[in-house]
This record gives sequence, structure tokens and C-alpha cells, in this order.
Amino acid sequence: MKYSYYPGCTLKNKAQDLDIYARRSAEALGFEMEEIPEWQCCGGVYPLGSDEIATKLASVRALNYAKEQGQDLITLCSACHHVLKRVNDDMKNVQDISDRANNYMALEEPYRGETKVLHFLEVIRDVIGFDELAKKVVNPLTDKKIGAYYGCLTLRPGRILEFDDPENPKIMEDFIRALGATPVIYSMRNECCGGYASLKDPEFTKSRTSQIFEDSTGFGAECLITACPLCMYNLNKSDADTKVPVYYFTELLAEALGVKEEA
Amino acid sequence: MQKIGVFVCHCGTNIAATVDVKKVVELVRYEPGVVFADDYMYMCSEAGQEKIIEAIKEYGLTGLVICSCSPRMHEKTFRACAEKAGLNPYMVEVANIREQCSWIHKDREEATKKAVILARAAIAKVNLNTPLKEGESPVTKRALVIGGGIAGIQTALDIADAGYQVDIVEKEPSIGGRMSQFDKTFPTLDCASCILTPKMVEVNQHPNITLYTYSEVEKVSGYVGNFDVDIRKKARSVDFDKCTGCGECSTKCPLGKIGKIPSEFDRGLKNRPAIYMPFAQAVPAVPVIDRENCTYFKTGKCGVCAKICPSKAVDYEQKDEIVTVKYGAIVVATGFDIINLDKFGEYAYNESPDVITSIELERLMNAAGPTGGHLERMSDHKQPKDIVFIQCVGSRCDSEEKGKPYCSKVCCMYTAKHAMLIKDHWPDTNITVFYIDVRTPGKNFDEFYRRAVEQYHVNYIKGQVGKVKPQPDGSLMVQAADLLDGKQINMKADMVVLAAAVEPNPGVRKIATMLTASIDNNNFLTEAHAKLRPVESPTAGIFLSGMAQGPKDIPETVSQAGAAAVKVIGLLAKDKLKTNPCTAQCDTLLCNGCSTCANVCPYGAITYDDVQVMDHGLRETRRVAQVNLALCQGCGACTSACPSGAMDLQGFSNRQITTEVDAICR
Amino acid sequence: MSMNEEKKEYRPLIVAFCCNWCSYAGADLAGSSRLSYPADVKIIRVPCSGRVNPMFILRAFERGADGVIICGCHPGDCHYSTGNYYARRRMALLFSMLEYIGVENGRTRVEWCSAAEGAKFSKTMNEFCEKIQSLGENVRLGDLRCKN
Amino acid sequence: MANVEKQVQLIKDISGSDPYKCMRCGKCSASCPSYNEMDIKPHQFASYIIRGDIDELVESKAAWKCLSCFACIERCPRDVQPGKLVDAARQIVERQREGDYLQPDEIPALLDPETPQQLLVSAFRRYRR
Amino acid sequence: MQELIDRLKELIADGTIVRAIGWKKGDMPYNPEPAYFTEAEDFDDFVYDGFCGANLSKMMIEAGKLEGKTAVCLKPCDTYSFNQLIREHRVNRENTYIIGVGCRGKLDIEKARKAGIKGIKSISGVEIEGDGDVVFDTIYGEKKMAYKDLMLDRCHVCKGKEHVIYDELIGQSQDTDDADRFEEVRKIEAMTPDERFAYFKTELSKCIRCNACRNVCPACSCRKCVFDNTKFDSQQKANVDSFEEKMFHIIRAFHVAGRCTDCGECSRVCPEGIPLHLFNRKFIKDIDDFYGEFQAGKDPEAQSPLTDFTFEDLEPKDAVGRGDK
Repeated sequence: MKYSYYPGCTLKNKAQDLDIYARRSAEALGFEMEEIPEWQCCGGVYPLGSDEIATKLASVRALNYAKEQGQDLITLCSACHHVLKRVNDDMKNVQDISDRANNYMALEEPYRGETKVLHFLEVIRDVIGFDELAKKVVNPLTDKKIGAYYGCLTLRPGRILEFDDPENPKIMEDFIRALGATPVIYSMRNECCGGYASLKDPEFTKSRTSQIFEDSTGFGAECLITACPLCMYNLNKSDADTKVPVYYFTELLAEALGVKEEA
Repeated sequence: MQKIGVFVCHCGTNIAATVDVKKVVELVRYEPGVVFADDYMYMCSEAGQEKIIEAIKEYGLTGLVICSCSPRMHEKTFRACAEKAGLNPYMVEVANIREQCSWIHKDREEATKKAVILARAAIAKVNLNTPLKEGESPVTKRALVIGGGIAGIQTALDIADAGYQVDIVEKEPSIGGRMSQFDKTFPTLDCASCILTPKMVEVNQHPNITLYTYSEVEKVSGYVGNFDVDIRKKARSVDFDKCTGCGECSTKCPLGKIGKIPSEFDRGLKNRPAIYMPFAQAVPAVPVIDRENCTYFKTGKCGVCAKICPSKAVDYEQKDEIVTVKYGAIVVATGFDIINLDKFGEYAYNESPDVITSIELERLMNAAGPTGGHLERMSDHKQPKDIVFIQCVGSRCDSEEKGKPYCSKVCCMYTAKHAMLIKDHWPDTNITVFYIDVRTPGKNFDEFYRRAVEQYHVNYIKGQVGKVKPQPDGSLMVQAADLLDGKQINMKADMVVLAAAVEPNPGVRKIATMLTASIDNNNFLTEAHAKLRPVESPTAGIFLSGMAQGPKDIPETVSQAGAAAVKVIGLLAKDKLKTNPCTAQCDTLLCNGCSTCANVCPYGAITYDDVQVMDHGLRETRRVAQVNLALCQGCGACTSACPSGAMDLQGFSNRQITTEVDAICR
Repeated sequence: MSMNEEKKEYRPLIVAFCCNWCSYAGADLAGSSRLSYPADVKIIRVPCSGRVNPMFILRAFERGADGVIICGCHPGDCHYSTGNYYARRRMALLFSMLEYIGVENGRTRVEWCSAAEGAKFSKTMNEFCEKIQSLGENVRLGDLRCKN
Repeated sequence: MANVEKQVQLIKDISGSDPYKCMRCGKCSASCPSYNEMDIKPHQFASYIIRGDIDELVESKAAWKCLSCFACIERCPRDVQPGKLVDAARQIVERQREGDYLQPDEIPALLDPETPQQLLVSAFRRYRR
Repeated sequence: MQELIDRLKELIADGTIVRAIGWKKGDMPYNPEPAYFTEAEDFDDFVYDGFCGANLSKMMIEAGKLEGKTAVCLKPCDTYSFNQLIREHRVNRENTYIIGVGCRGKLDIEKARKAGIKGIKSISGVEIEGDGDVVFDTIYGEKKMAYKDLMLDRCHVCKGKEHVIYDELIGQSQDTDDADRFEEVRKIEAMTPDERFAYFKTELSKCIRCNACRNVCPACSCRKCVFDNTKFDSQQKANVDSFEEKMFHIIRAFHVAGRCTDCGECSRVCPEGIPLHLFNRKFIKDIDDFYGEFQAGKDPEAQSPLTDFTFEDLEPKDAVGRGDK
């Protein structure tokens, strides 16, 4: 199985771990991620304005490239996942945006949202299956109590992203279980970490992340996993008493699959 | 050639404000066949009708066109009026220039033009009308009530008291419905079972009422006055005649002790055995075996209940039985349930046992409930100190996939009731109600709510809750905003009670389809007229009672049940009903005998006979279609299926419709 | 003056066949709720969408209608149980045939509309009028066989 | 007056949501992580727009404090999507005035070695044209 | 052919049948015509060769009413029509003796004309049993054409050479199916709406309303056609409006939709050469696409697609614009 792969800006430097472990794991799991040549940054946040076109074109280019390859498009970063899926939905279902974007792009064949966008975790859940994943685990993370930190962008809006139940997700918990560890469910797992506010108001972000650590460790989490470089940054910046280590989910995946140290 | 009179109604200003009525009269006067045209303020009034009658007599009118409101409104009135003047009632056509013209158009010229065109179409049609004669059909003097909750019970009792036979079909093992699950009722705090149980017993003992519990309506055919209904009596596995209702079987059922089957009646807060009565006061007091869970039915082993039953009533061999009964009228009283809360993950209903629905709270407070009436948290069985009520969970919701657009109507009142009852029993409980609006129209209703605030000091906060967060210490954190104070609130609670939206019983769609009764977007049954015929379905012979028609509380339900009963009694009191004369008719000279029409007839009204015909002087025996006029309901499916045009529909003939098309497209 | 000019602009002629039980009642509800739609729509009441013979539709087109819409009860809700199911097949085939002979798509439409859906009725009619307005006058069906 | 209507229409057009649908239930304010940072609260956005107090909304801190976490959008029972409304206000600022919340020259001081690109691009897109 | 004649004579002689319906020689070697055969000498003119394309099944509507049994010669495709007539109770099976005759495709004289063959005096090689070329003896000398090249278009998309109903079979058949039945329809579907309209306008403008298509069509079996029926003032022939003139073929195709077996007689008999079967075949293709494959006349018990439905049927809006995506 071959996918077009959209890494996004941060995975190319500050979040290389997220990327590298994903690639190794994918190989171990038997699928291929083919990086889109000349991808452009998605912009990090989805332009909400229904008249915003130019800011969506980078995503459309990536989506159209995948369409031309006849491949599904895979992403890892929560933000890219969010933006790509929403732009794709616009292209498919919002006539006006779709028409205007296509006018700009002047493609041979207009792009109408044909590409399927998948988060890496969705590939594991829907294509490989958590049972299959569990079978491939060589270093089960037994006895580890892990809190999944979803943040906001992976889940919402649920109707468009269709990633998981936006209020009671379980995909990361199932993932943790498949790695042999014990998932810790806590209320703040789908609450925002403060996001880009950390640039101008780091104190605010710290108050958010403190709550996240307090809640997750209160339920017994020994570490957190995330799919978002910005969440990772904000959580790491926390000075909470209850702070625990935070990992990219792909790092634990690579570890469980026994491919972490390779290369 | 017909002599047609055209009567244009002003409907006060309803029509006249937008349609130039005088101009319509002027313009239709010269249409073919028209010998008289006039307008009047209210055509449907007595004076208006008098005018019509006079014109019929004076001009020898043979056909009438009334330009007025929808024919669904007053066609009957004008037909009766024509009949009074000795004209066949089916020589009347109504041009709808109100609902389909004046009310939706603003431009006077445009609306007038359209009114003229609609009148022309009606005139063209009347030119081809022929006098039709209504047939008669007998009335089966027996009513069916679907649903045995308070709505069904009250309807059945009222009909039965008037001397007619009534059958109740209830899918659960006992009648009683939702009301039997309640603890107290607002606004008087009567004990629900104290007022319901006597009615249930009365139903059981009434000589005119037959109960089909644990039964479902399987098939409905026929029409008003003459319905044929198949009722599936699901195998109870207990012999009705032998069982004494001692309950020994339920106590001894080994599954009762293991406790794996959640009790439907107790909303899953308690378990029940495989052989069970839903609740102690069940009517009939005969248990059923839940075959899906019973060990005997699953493995062939066990059989304890049969062994210990003192009257040998347990019968594992019983089979579902289908009975077919004839009815003259059918009442739908299928009631409601609350919506599924899976889409409201933010309230942690599925995550925390201490987040419950109001109906679960009813069970928890009921002396016969799972905790014997002691209010406790399901997680640790401790008495909750801080209780938060969240209103409008899924009500007034714009998103179809999540909730319902309507107000559920009962939640504000029952929440005030719950708060007061809890405070009555456990005065030091802190109760907070998060509301969007408090809606209490009804006699003594607002007083009731105020009492909760003023006398019981229930804390009402305006602001919908955003999230309920289960905490590591087992409590619940309720995150909300007090909109009036402008503060975000994080409130600790031991228990959260959700006022989930009501919705019609999910089974109602299937039943409505069987009955061809119309249903709205929310699966509530549609009434024939929102104001004037609120307890009748547009389908003749089908009546509505209770929540199946729309959200309502118990007093309203009981009043509507009575109203539905009166309508049923009015129908059953007749010996014969007039039948629709707009039936299909076969031209035997044209009929090929190909059977196409019979294939599409939903009523089996078409049969084939060999008949002698004379065609161009040749006598021949031909196989031709015959329409049974008592069965034909006039849908016209046969007419458009017929390849040769032999089948036609009286009142809506091919010629009549094409002539309307021509008139409109002229 | 400008008023007069506006009046002269092309207005389509639209025939709507509405079943008595659902759609005609839905149209009435649109009326009593004052949910407007263009006066171009003229409704013909039929007992059931299953009563609508394809010939009525062709007849309307031939006589100058620019659009024909058939409204019936939602599938499953037909007052006569099954009439709309037959109508659905009949119209699917007829519409496909009209497309085949080169008549513009969109001149014909089937919409299921219940007695409770006044808003939907009005919305549908507005949409349909707009569509027909954009398609302009119907010449093709009147012109299919032009030999004199 | 006409100008206000135009602005309201502009917000409706940009946001694609209808402020008249709001029933003031406050679920947005209840869910908002930035509630305390905001001077105009999420449940008030619709009223400000309907009243025509667009300037006030546009000049408020609320426009910059929204985290685009979509909690209000996800939970809004009326599909009003307060997050989109305030974002439209923010865009009006960015498109028409010189009121960007983030100036390029202040950036270096805000950075630290770990700052991910994602933070910069997100903030850039949200805080300025 | 002789075997067929002998057998028919024998059946008459032993009283099994009273008469037979077959083809008799026409005034030209390529236009045999349907006929009744009762006496032994009638059979002198009996012919069954490549030019006997006429579908005789419809004649049984009237013949079935006559005293005694009638034998009818039906080619494989004709038996579908007969089955459909049984389904519609239009023929009397009891009174019918079906001889299923072999077929190796029927011939279209227009194809010879198009190939420049004129002045035909006689034709050989059109016998049912043969497999050689067709040889024309013309006033300009001898001309040859491959049998296949002379075949009616419809035979290239033959439903198969199996008789779906018969009492006995005489003669061998050869498969002729070598083209895609819906190819022509697809070609039209692929055109732009303007092209389609222009195409049909041109074709239909040729119509002279001779009614040959209607008269030959086994599905057009109504006692009285709606187009001749004065009860429908809207469809009267003498009416001032031109409604039926414009819509005749569309309505006729709709009337036979789900009942038409695609026998192709309409196009064969059209004096103006209008490809009328393209209407019927479009309906057949749509029915297949929308509701699953259906062959009218294959099974006399099967419900016609237009008097049947499923709850999940395609919505009319999805029936159009399928080529646009």
C-alpha cells in the first residue's frame, strides 16, 4: 500500500521525531509514505472565512497531487490534518470555494475533493487494524500508563474531520492498548493547550497546560502522547508540578515495533 | 355544455388585499361555459353560501367554481352547499387562490394574473366534470388503540365507557408506559402510580376492552370503518389462563441472581431475571420469558421456572400467534422515549455512572425503584450532596444529527419537581439548575417553578453547560458560564442530571407507514389540521393521542386522549360511511386485459372477468379489468400504468387533468 | 417605466403536480406560513404522484410549460402506500429519456415533500424557478419535430 | 444605518454563519478556554453583530484571544459557530485597517530555540494579514 | 425449409393444427410477407430464408381467436415477444402451436443497395442452412456479398439463438451476436445535449406517421391505440394541435418500456429509416442500469420493472446528468 505523504513545515525540523519514527513504523507495518514533492505549508490554521481562497491553495495543490497519483493522502501533524481535511471538504461540498479555487489553479481537470485525507492513526485503525498492530508489537509497553492528549485540531469539527467522536474519542486509547500499555482517560484530553497564544501570552498557555497535566496525572498518567508539534511545544514549556514526559505517538509506536533505534 | 357559476371569495382581506377580486370576476366571465361570475366577502359564510344557492337556482348552474382558500379547507362546505341547491356535489371545483396565491405573492398584478389562471384551470375542469355518487360502506364497531401508556389507556377507557369494543396493543409485557416509571407528577406532586394503577386495573377489568400486551401490529389494510389488522402476539412462554401471577418463577430464576440482564423498566439501573414482570403492579400480572437471554432457550438446560411454577403455567413451546381483527377506527398512542445521548459526549453520560437522565432519576427516587427510593450515586452508592441539572440536552438544537429542533416542553417542569422532591427528602442537598430559558406556561406551572426557587432555594443559573468533566477524585466538574453574571463557572458536583430531549417512540415510523398516516420531520404524527383537527390524522379513521403527536405533559395527554376518544365514538356511532366516489373506472372496450393495472393496485381492487362486449358490431368475450368500488380508494396508480388508457379516475380523469394543463399553459 | 420593463422580462411557466395528501398540503402550509415563491408556479392537484401519467408532463411541455415538477409524499409515506414508488421509477425513466433526446436537464424535477414541509415546498419552488429562469424558454420539446 | 447593515452582511458573508440563529444559550462561553481573557464573551458575539456594534467587536480583545480550538463550533446547538463570527471580525481588522495584532519587529523577542514553525505560521495567519 | 413445410403439412393432415402462420414469397426475392397457410397448395408459396425477418408473434392475437389450433413459426427472438404477449394475456397459448425455427441472422436489403447492388433478378445463398456468400443475379451481372455484411444491425446484437418458448424446433441456428447492444445508445449519450437534440430532431423530422412501427410492434398490441382514441381529446389525431406529432415516438417508447423485447421490428419496417429502436433500447439500458438487468419476454412470470419497485430505488434526479461527472 502506497500513500502520498504531506509532512508539513514543523516535521521537517523541530518535529523531526514525529516524522522519522512514523516513516520507520510505516515500513514495519508494511505501507509506504511517498513524500509529495514541492509541498507548501498548509498555514497551520484553517482560514475560517468563507471567502478565503488564496490561503487554501497550498492545501489544494497537495490534495490534487495525491489525486493525480491515485493515492490517499496521509498526514501526521494535527494541524496539517485539520487544514487538509477541511480544505478538502470545501473543495468537495462548498461550491463557491471549490469553483473559485479551481479558477485560480487552472488545472486540466478541476479538483473536487476526490482525494481521501487520512491521519496516520486512521491508517492504522482503518487499514491495518489495531489487532494487526498488536500482533506486530515486539516490545510491548507493558505497565506504562499513558494519557492520550488529542488537543483540539485532531478532532474538531467532528462532522468534517470524521476522525473520531469529538467529545469521547478512543482512537489513541485503542492505539495505546495495541502497544501493550494502559490508556488513561481524562477530561482535558480534548481541550485546547493554548495553541498559538503561546507566542504572545506564554503565561496563559502555561495555565492551560498545567490543567492538562493536573487532570491527566490525577488519573494516573505517567506520560502523554500527542500528534501535534505545537501541543508538544506548549506542554514541554509547562512548569507544572505535575508535569510528565510528552512523546510523539510515533516515537512510542516505533519503540513498540522495535524500529526506534534503527538507522 | 355546462352552465358554470364562478364565485370569487375575498376572504376578508386575506385574498382581496393581494388579488384584485373584481378583475378576476371580469376576466373569467367570458370563459367557455361560464354563465355567471360574482365575488363576495366570505364565500364560506352562510350569506355567501346563500348567494351560491340563489345563483344555482336562478341561472340553472350545472357546475361551480369557487375561487377561495384551499380545497382541503372548504371543498366539503361548498359541496354541501351545492347539494342543498340540488346540484351534484362533485360538480364543484375549488381554485386555491389563497394558500397558493394571495398568501405567497406580494405583487398585486402578478397575483391577480395567477388567480385568473387558476380559476381558468378549474373552469376547464368543471366543464368535464360528471355527477358522481358516493357509495356506502359499513362501519366495524370496534376500535384499536396502539400503545398502552396513559394516552392509550385513557382513550380506550373513554371509548369503552361509551359502549364500544376497544382493543389495546402494547409491545411491552405490561401496559402503563412511561408514566408508570415516574415517581411523582407535576404540578401537584401526586404519586404517579397512585393515579395510574387504578386506571390500569380498570382497563384490565373493563368488559369492552381486550388487551394485547407483548404484542405488535404487524399489518394494516382496509380503510376508514373497515380496517383489517394483523396483531402479532409474541410468545409469552407463560400460559395466560393458568398463571396466577404469584411471581415465584421470577424469584427463582437463576439469572436474576447473576444479574446480567438490565431491566428496561428501571432504565438499566437494576437487573432482572429472564422470566419477569416489568414491575410489581404490571397489568396483566403475568410474566414473560425473555427468550434471548433465557438459559433454557439458549442451551436447552435449566427449566427451573417450569419446575417450580405451582400452576404449571410455564410453556416453553408457545409460539407467536397472529390474530386478524377488524376495526372501524385506529388510535395511535405510541408515546415517546428520550433521545440517545451518544452525540453529547461533552456531558460524559456514557463515561460516568453519576451522570444520569431525568427518567433514570425518576427510578432512583421511586420507592419501588432500584434503590428503594433512596437517592444515591450509581458509582459508590453514596448520597449526592451537590446535584447539577442540565436543561435542554438535545432540545432546541439546530443540528439534526445531534438533537431535535423543538422544545421538549416537559423538562422545565419536571426538573423543578425533581429539585423540590430532593430538597424535601434531603434538605441539605445543593441543587443547581443550568437553563437556557425556563418555560412554564400552564395552570399553576410558573407558581410551581417559583416555589422551587423561593421556597426550596434551588439555584437557577442561565447558561448551558459546556462540559462535564469526571475528576480523579470521583466527583464531576461542571464547566459553564453564568451569562447573567458574566462569569465562567467550574462547579463540583456529585451527580449530574440531564434533561434529555423527548422524541416519538422509534417504532412509530413503521406504524405510521402501515397506517399511511403522515409524519413530520421529527417523526411526530401530523394532525389533519394544526388548529381545528388536532387529534385526527389526515388519513381518515386514524386518530392521534399523546406524545406521538407532539411533546405534551400528562394533563394535556389525558385531555387529548379524551378528544381522540370522542372522535372515535363519533365515527363508530355511524352505521354507514359515505365512500369516496372518485374511483377508478375501466372502459371495457379499450381494456386489453393485460393485468398491468392489477399489479400496481395497492388495494387488490382490480380483478379480471370474461365479459361479453360489442365492439364495432362484433360480439366478443374478452378478459377485462373490473374495479371493486368498495376497495378502490382512488389513488389512480392503475390509470398511469394502463398502456391503453382504458383505466381512468373519476374526478381526476385524464381529460380533466390534461385540460387543466392546457388551461394553465394557454 | 423601469417597473414596466421589469414586468416584461422573461418569466417561466411552471406546472407543478402535487399529490393531495402530502405535497398539496405542504403547499398549503407554505401558504399559511406566508413562505413565498414565484407566481410562475401553478399547481395541479392530483390524488397521488402515482396518478401522474408521463403524458401529462409531455403535454405541459408541448403546450409551452418551461418546467414541470412532480411532488409527492416521501418514499414510505405514500397515502396509498406505494404510488410514489411507481412514480419514482416512471419519472426516472422519463427524465433520462428527455435528457437523451437533448432536452436540458433541470426542466423536470421530482421532489418529495410532506404535509409538514411548507418550508421545503417553498424552498424547492424557489430553487426550481431559479433553475428554469436560468435555462430560459423551453423550445426543444415544442420543437422536436419541426417539419411543416 | 445602511453602513451597519453592510457590515453585518459582511460578517455574515465572511463567516458563513447566521447570527440570528443564536438563542443565547451560552454553551460557547461555557466551553471557551479563553473566556477569562475576553472582554466580549463568545455568547455575546451574535448580539453585537445583530445590534450593529461591529466596531466594538472588531476592536475588542476577543478577536485576538480566540484560539480557534473549535470547541464552541463543535458544541453550538444552533450552528451559529461563534468562533467563525469572531474570526470574521478579526479579518475585517486585518483587511481594512492597520491593526494587526502581531508586528514583524516584535517577533525576535518572542522566540526561543524550540519554537516550532507551526507556532509561527499559525500566529502569523491568525494575527495579521 | 422443406422440412418445415413438410412438418406443417403433416400437422394439418393429422389435425393437430388447422392453419399455419409463416412467410410467403413476395413480389421480389427479398420481400417475403407474413401469411396464413391452410391448404396443401398454399405451401407452394411458403418461404423461409434470410429475408424472413418479420416477427409473426403478434399475428397470434387474432389467430388465437379462430377455431382450432394455429401453428406459428417463430425465430428465437420472436419467442420473447410471444412470451411477453402471454404475460399480458394477449394471446391464447392453448390455441397456439409454436414451431421454433432456426436462424442465422436476417438480412437487410438496404445494405445491398448501399453496396451498390441494383436491378436484382434473383438471390441465392440466403437459405437458412447455408453458410456461403449471398449471390445476387442482377441485370448488371452477378454480385456477391458476405452473409454477415448483409445482416440487419439488430442481428449483430442478437439476444441469443435459444427459443424461450416452443412446441417443437426445426432447423439449426448460428450465433450472430458480435457487437455491443448498447453501443449506439452510448454513442448518443456521449454527445452534447445540442448534438443529441439535433440528431433526434433530424431523425424524427423524417417521420410521416405511417404507423408502420406501431402496427408491426408486438408490444403495441392495444385493441385501440391511445393515439386513435377519441376519449382522450388531447390525443386525437384530428385535433388541431400537433401534440401527438411531436411526442408520438417518445410516448410510444414509454408505453412499451419494460415490455419491449428489443425485437427491432420498428426500425426494420420504418420506410424513412428512422432508428426507432434507439428509443426503446435507451429505456432497456436505463432499466438495466437502474433496476438490474431485465429482458422482457424471457420469463412470462417476471414482474415488469415499471410495475415493480424497491424501497431504495434511484431518485429521478440521479437518473439524469450521469454522463456529466
